[in-house]
Amino acid sequence: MPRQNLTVTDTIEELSILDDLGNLDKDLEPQIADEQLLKIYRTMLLARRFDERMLDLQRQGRIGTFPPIKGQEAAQLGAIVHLLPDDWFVQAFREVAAELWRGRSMESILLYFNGFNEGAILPEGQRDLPLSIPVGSQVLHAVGLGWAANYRQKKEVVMAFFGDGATSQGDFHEGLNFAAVYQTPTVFVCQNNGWAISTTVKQQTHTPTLVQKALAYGMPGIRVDGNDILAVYAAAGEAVERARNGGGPTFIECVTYRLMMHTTADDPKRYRTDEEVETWKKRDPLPRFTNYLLNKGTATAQSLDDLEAQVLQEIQTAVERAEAQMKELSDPLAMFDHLYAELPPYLARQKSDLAEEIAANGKEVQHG
Amino acid sequence: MPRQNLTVTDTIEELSILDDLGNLDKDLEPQIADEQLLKIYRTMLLARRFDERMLDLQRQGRIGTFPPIKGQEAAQLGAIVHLLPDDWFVQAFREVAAELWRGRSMESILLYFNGFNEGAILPEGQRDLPLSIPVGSQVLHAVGLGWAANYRQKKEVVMAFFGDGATSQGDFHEGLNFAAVYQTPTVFVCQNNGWAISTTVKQQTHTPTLVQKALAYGMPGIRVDGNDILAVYAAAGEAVERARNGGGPTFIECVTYRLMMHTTADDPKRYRTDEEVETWKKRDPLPRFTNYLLNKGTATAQSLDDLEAQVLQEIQTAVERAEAQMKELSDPLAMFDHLYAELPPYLARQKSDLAEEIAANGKEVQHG
Amino acid sequence: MAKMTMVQALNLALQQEMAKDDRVILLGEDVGVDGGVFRVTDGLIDTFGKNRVLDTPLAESAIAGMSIGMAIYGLRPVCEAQFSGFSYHCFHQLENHAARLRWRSQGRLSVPMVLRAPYGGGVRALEHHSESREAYWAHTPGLKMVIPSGPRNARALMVSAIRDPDPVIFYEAKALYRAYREEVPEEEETLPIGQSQVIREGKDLTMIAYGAMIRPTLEAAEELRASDGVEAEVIDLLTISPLDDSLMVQSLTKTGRAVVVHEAPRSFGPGAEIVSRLMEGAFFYLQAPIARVTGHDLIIPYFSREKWFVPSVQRIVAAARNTLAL
Amino acid sequence: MAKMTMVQALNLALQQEMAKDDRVILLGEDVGVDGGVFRVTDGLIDTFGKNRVLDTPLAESAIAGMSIGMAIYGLRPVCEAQFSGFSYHCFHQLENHAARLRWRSQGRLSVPMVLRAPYGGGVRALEHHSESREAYWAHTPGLKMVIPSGPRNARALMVSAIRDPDPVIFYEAKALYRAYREEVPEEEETLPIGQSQVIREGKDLTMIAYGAMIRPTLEAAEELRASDGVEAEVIDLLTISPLDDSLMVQSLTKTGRAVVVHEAPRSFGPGAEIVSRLMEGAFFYLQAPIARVTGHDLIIPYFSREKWFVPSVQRIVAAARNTLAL
Ligand SMILES: Cc1ncc(C[n+]2csc(CCOP(=O)(O)OP(=O)(O)O)c2C)c(N)n1
Ligand SMILES: Cc1ncc(C[n+]2csc(CCOP(=O)(O)OP(=O)(O)O)c2C)c(N)n1
Ligand SMILES: [Mg+2]
Ligand SMILES: [Mg+2]
Repeated sequence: MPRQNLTVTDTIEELSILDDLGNLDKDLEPQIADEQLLKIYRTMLLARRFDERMLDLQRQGRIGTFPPIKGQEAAQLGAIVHLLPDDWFVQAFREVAAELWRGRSMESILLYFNGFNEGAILPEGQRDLPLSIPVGSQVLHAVGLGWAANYRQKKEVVMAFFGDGATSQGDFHEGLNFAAVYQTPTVFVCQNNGWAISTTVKQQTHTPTLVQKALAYGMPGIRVDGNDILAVYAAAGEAVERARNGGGPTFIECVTYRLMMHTTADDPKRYRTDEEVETWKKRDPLPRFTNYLLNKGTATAQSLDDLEAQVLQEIQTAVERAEAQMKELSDPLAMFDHLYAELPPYLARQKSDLAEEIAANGKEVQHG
Repeated sequence: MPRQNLTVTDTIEELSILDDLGNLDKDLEPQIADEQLLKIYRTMLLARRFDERMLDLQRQGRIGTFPPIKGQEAAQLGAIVHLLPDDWFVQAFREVAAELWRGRSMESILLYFNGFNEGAILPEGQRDLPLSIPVGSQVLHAVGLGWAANYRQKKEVVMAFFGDGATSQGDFHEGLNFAAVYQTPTVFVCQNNGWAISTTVKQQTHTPTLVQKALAYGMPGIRVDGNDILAVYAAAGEAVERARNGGGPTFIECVTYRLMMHTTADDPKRYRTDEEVETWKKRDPLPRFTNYLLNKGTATAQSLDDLEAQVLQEIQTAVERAEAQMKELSDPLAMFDHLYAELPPYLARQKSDLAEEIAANGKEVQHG
Repeated sequence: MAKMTMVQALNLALQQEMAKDDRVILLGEDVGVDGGVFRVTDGLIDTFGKNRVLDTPLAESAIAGMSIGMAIYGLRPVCEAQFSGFSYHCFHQLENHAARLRWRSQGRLSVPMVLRAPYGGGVRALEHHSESREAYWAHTPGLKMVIPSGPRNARALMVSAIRDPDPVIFYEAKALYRAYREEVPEEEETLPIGQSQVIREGKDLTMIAYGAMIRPTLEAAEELRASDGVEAEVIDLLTISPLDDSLMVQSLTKTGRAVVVHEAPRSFGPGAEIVSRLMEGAFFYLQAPIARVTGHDLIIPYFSREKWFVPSVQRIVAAARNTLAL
Repeated sequence: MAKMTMVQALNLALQQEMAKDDRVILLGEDVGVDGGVFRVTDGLIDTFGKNRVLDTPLAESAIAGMSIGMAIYGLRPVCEAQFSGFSYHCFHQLENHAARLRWRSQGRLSVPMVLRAPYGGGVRALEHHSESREAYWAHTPGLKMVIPSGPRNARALMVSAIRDPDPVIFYEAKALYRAYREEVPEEEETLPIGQSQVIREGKDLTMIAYGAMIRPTLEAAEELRASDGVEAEVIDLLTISPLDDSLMVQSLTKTGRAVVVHEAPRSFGPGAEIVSRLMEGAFFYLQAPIARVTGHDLIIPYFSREKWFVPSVQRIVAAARNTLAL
């Protein structure tokens, strides 16, 4: 003072390691065991093929609306692979790759997107939250989980995913502020895929980056090429370590792209050009990862072909299992289960009324 | 890239001109006509004395709960004086000094805080919004007003006031983001008075300043000594000019202090020390301004004494008028007016039911 | 007259009001270039430009709060919650401000805004996309709550809502968006907010419904005539709040029996208020308890089971027969 | 047994549960050092420390959303909205998540949290500080809505709410906080959530109320005995949702006449559901229309006129006589 520029103490960074031309920055290359690399690659391939298969199923009317993830696999896997079983995974609704890594079955995903509540059941004790469709709202749950982990003096980390659009929500702001105030072990992974349905990031915020929003919370932030599995891996690894060791929250902006429609109910041609999509296809994380493994000698053309065949078979089996299961899951009365720990009397009456209705009409009712 | 620090383009500043020891930075001193200086001073004095009088009235049970402003007069007046009659004033609930400048009568303020809806009536055509008690919520209205002014291609400015606590609210985030995206002519004046009831700013946010939150929106920000009328005046003047000339919104953090209780229902001794209050009393904006005027020769001890006497007389008259008015305003049926432009039939029935009830019971009803 | 879906009819209302009145501004998520996820605002950004149709950032509280500011200024914002299940994000803006400002300022200021939101089941949607919680708004003094039941009245009510001097919550039944077409006149048409309609005359039973429940209710009425010779009178509320109880009470004095139908959960739902108004207005004419045919007191299940949540023709007919002691 | 105000009784419940169970965490604005603006949490931060009692930043959605995360983890957060008029800021967190998670996860996850909020008039408060909108929560499947009517049941219900496996919205009547003292046993006491109580026996009339309306209702009952020789039975709901309709229906079969009393606006309010349940459960016993004695369908006026909004003893007595055709 009297008049001077204020300098902000926290720093925000940018990171890229394996660019879209295949150039690798050796100094920054994270050391990942071959086995782990292959496991990550396998999940990426599975997520990609499963996503493609779900689109077919949806087009054939065999499942309902769902949000494809194509193009965002690296942003999800580079981050999620750092979580331990006791860590918490808090998702938005476009994290199928991360979900598969965490062990959610393709069957349950298919059940969910074909309108069966059973599809939201998680394996007992699994520390994952189900999809959170209300944009940004899950950010706050991740903060509460992180606070609780600190309270229990557990070295557990919570990783929360959300999109670029979510950064405009009040819950995002309140969540990052609380996380910083309470120094919760929360890693905020923003998948900036360029679009919120038909809305661009430019329309979403006046700032050139999303990562700089971390400065409003006194939180470290890093912006990475989200289609570069190595960059996401490195940045998320540091953030998870920081969180696990009491260093508090980190904001990671993964710059990626949604190659497909917002959901199967959406028509991207209304709001974006094929050219834009084509340029981003060149930055597709999957071939980039493939070439890295081939150059590194971690995989061969042959081994990748075998993997492809395995993955497709797995998906086929899952689809068959899921469709068989669905036939068994028709009981409408199940909708009364688990609203409360105990069914209140008036709900019990409504349940028996519905039982009568079903008995009287069988599977057939009209809604005009 | 590959790995580098990101530098944020927008700058945030700090400003002080007339410090608490009376030192004046001549180069930065804004040129304000004596007449205007005296008008501002008069309003500051009036606001101060009126605030003190309201506290007496409240303690005597002659009005209800209200939030004293003592110590924050400069933060309000330094900013509000830049508004033209066609500009919009959007307040929180602790802006009595700004309200008096805008011409709100002390009578209406007394009516409001003694529980009469009539106290919220503004002079016809006045472009001020009534108090907004839900913290932070009014920020969004200021953005909407600003957008509308742009839409009508009017060179009108909207000034929104709120506190340090409000910066934690989702509405603050959403509001500043929208303002930046739409480049609305909105000046955001944050009165950082150190406390949100019993909560310190440190508990409110992990950042050392509030002004740096502007970086999350790509908005210029400036942090000023809020007890320095000249600094607030200079910063707000620039912001208002920027807004008026299509330069978009600005965030101003006025560092000030609430010298009294949060509201008359609050007991600050529960959460802060007398020492803290004493140190801030030394930074009281009123004597600082007084000395400035005396040194400048704009006022004399005599002229200030006269002013003091006038102001007290004005307040006395207003209190008497208000208390007389209240006796006239007893009709309970008035509560049915203005809920909708037209009274729906079922509300008309409720109104006549209440009329009967009053007829049957006179002024006396018990509530157990 | 052209035959239109409800989507087209709503689009026509918006387009004509925008052409007529430059105070009318649309804002919301994806209402511009995309034309809204259901295409209700399709093409309007091309006709009226980015300055009249705003693709906003993703924040419902800001969309509503900014609309409040616009309305105070003198504009007529028509904002959208992409689905009613996300309108709760701005509930505080509506309750704390939009509903109160006229009353608080004793008529000096007002908030003539419309909040549009698709509601209800029937389109195999994901979670949070099929709720019917109009009662939240209806219980909020200072707001008006409107739900059309078809293309023609949707168009007329939307025009009235835009012109209404007070804030209107306007729920649009997704199930009706493209369900059928109806003649909608090109020339202006409005409907008074706060008035219900008798859409089928009858002397034996009064059926009260609105929105997407009108069609199954009418079918049930036909079924009752066909199989039981019962003549049911059907009342379409159109406005949920301020609730017009005059026609329903009149009808009940004639029929002595009533069935109320809605998709919302039963407890503390709209049907409860209707039952109470009927009992207050026509108690001594009542020959049987008034039946509530509603959604269950549950979260609407994922779509594979949805048809067992939303009232069906069969559920309505069964309740009616019960009421008629048949 | 010590005589306590409701504030002290609630404080006792929190203190004892926190001592017993380290999963219980308090959070909210000014609940720590300040002890809450009504002193309900007074002294708890001194006893249990900053790690059990959190003075949070000013953000209701975060307070509720963070509580949801804590509850999922296995803690028992008791969070506060400083006034019920500001609880709408977190309405979406409660409706979208807290109310649904057990059901969505089919029992794998649950949200055992309590949201406390002072509600209602009677303390000469500023705007937004006197609302009574429990119906918003009661209409939300998956939530429980509890409102005690005195120090002793407030203490017992708070203990039950904290131990409840599901999310509970707990409204505390400001008018009762310091209105009177009552014997509250030191030893643990609970009350089942979801059960109403007959607090006065009578054969001529059934009166149903809760929260701050219990006292004027009891006074009205006394007045009716004194001046009309009428024996009124009074039922205290205690839980608004899940609503216990068994006792009220039983009572009505005996009395044939009923008056429902609440402070909330009438239309689409809690009384409407009670009327409907009574009509569904005891229609053929009804001898007169059930009367609703409520707040008007208005925003509660600034405090100088408040007494004409909130139901008075006189308003209740008048409605009762009307119902009794006296
Ligand atoms: C609170 C809320 N408002 C609106 C929607 C409708 N909606 C679903 S996804 C979406 C866009 C989300 O964009 P982003 O956060 O970038 O995530 P992405 O879809 O790109 O993965 C919108 C508007 C919603 N689900 N929740
Ligand atoms: C949404 C909301 N939550 C809580 C409150 C209760 N409350 C009134 S003022 C206040 C503190 C506000 O602090 P700040 O924004 O710094 O303004 P100040 O009181 O210091 O002027 C609180 C918590 C409220 N009015 N609105
Ligand atoms: Mg996106
Ligand atoms: Mg403050």
